[in-house]
Amino acid sequence: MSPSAQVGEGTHRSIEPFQVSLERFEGPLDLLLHLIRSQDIDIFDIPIARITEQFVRTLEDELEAMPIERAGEFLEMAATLVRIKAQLLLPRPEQPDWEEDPRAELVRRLLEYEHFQDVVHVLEGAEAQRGRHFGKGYVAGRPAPALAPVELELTLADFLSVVARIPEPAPPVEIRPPSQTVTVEEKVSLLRRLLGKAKRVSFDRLFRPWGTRAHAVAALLAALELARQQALRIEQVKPFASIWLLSGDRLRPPAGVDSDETAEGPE
Amino acid sequence: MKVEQIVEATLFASQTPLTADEIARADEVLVAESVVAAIQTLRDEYEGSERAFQIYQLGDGYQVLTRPEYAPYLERFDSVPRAPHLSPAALETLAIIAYRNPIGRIEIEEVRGVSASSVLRTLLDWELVAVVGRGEGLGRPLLYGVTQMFLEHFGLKDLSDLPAPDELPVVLGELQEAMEAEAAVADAEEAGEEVI
Amino acid sequence: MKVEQIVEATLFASQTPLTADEIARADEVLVAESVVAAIQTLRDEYEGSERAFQIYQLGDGYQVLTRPEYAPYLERFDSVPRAPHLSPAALETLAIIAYRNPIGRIEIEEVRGVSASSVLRTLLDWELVAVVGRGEGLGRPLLYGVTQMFLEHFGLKDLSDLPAPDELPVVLGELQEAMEAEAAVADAEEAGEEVI
Repeated sequence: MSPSAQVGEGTHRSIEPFQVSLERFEGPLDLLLHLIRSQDIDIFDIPIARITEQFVRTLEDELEAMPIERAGEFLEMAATLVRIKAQLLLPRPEQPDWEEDPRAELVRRLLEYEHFQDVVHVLEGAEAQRGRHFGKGYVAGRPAPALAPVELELTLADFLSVVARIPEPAPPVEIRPPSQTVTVEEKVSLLRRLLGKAKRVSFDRLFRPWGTRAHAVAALLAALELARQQALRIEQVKPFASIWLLSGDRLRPPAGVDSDETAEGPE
Repeated sequence: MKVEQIVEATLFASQTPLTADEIARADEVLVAESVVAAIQTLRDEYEGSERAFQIYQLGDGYQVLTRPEYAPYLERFDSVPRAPHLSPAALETLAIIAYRNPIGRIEIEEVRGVSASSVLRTLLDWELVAVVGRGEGLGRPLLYGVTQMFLEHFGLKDLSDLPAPDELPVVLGELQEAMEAEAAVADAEEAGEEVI
Repeated sequence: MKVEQIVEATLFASQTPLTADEIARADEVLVAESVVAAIQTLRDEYEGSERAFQIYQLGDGYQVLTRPEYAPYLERFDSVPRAPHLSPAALETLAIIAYRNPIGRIEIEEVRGVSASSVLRTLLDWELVAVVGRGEGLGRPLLYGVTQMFLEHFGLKDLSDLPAPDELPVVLGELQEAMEAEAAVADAEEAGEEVI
């Protein structure tokens, strides 16, 4: 996956094989590590001049096409390499401490980056392994059989029994203006939106969050209105079971309805 | 790999009933007859080991379903939905609505600096916010407010339970301390074992 | 009704991992401990009767999944889309967060050598990482950690399932061997066509 995994892809010392596309690399460390590992270079003794030349040459062709932020990241590394190269040319004490080697910090970063590339391979392995386990419902199978349409044998009494279950009044929430009303149009709009996303919507969902009778009544009237327009079907398996609203054939707003009522609001 | 196991894996992973012919697609060596025989073997095994599920024939298809006597447990389970997790963007929008409500979409976007329509849809779906009215301005924009569900989710009696903006640093500090105290206990329990 | 059967029915009915506490909601008599014990019993039974599925622990949740050896059969069906593979940038960032958890954005960027803000936003949106606190430094930077979703995505029980840094070479060697073995099988099936 990552280029650093391809250690040994080109072990010869020529610099020709490094016509690589930057797209393959996550960033400057990735590219640098590739240049080092693919040439079997000892990471603790990096020939900075040669690597810098290869690094800069790889950049030259593609820099202009790169997004500015990404280009900056590569240029910053190029500057670091050039600085290290210059420092190496300065006279140094006879027995230089490794800590004083201008390359030390870069090597530390490269080794750390390489360590995390190893972790990436572990994660990829785990991801692939997890992908071989399937949970319930993974296989899509046949299209679900259409739910048999149920005639609207639902009485107003059934409907209102749902409304009656709502505690009255819900704990007052300060935010609502006391005279706040809800319109049937708002519920029609909500219902159309929900049915635009799902084939069926629980009737409860249209009013339970607000917990007031006004909302339940508006929801009921909205559902009946849309049922009349054949935009939805109302289904209840048995008395007092959940009431479902199923998307009908004519969900699109009928001509003549003010679009302001069906839209969420002006954009 | 036994035929029964391939059939079992397929039935388990299926969303809908599968016919014997469809199950046989899992492997070249399978035909409808061997699938039907395997299903019978599996049914007997499930029966013998008192599994909570069984293979049922629905129309011309087969499906693994829990036995009907467990329905009461599963219904109970469904009635306690898992608390929804909210993305950071959703939380931010929710906070704006809770403190400024009722508020329109445009004003939310002015505060956040990015479009709020998709996150608003998510919050409406979770029933954490609702349309509570219409504003006065051009086109009478919809106004949003938080719902009872919002209060329940955060364990609030009413909106006045939310700290006032100038109390926030104090309240957050207390929460932070509580979290750190918990973390310290957890650390102690791990008895110095380092998890990398 | 045995505890094992209630737990089994609950696990079978769920499409997502459930914690022991969540499963215990199915019945008053259940507590997390009895659920965990029941899961162990079920695991042994499935193992003994060579079921094609098993109960796996993902993070702190449990889920019934098919055993990996049945993947080739199930992949033949028109299946729901699989969880997307994560991009290299996402994997790299997750690797750093998982091993350095909790960690700030700046530190992530220092390791990667590139900006991490857009990939972090994506990971937050997917709930693979979360803000877990604030650091000490200037501006009290946000600290990130991996989530339950991360464990689920990679099929891990907890972070200690990941190899310690000094075990990495061994684990990678094993992965490499497993991949080569698979590739060899695939090659053999391709009737001698050589892939370099």
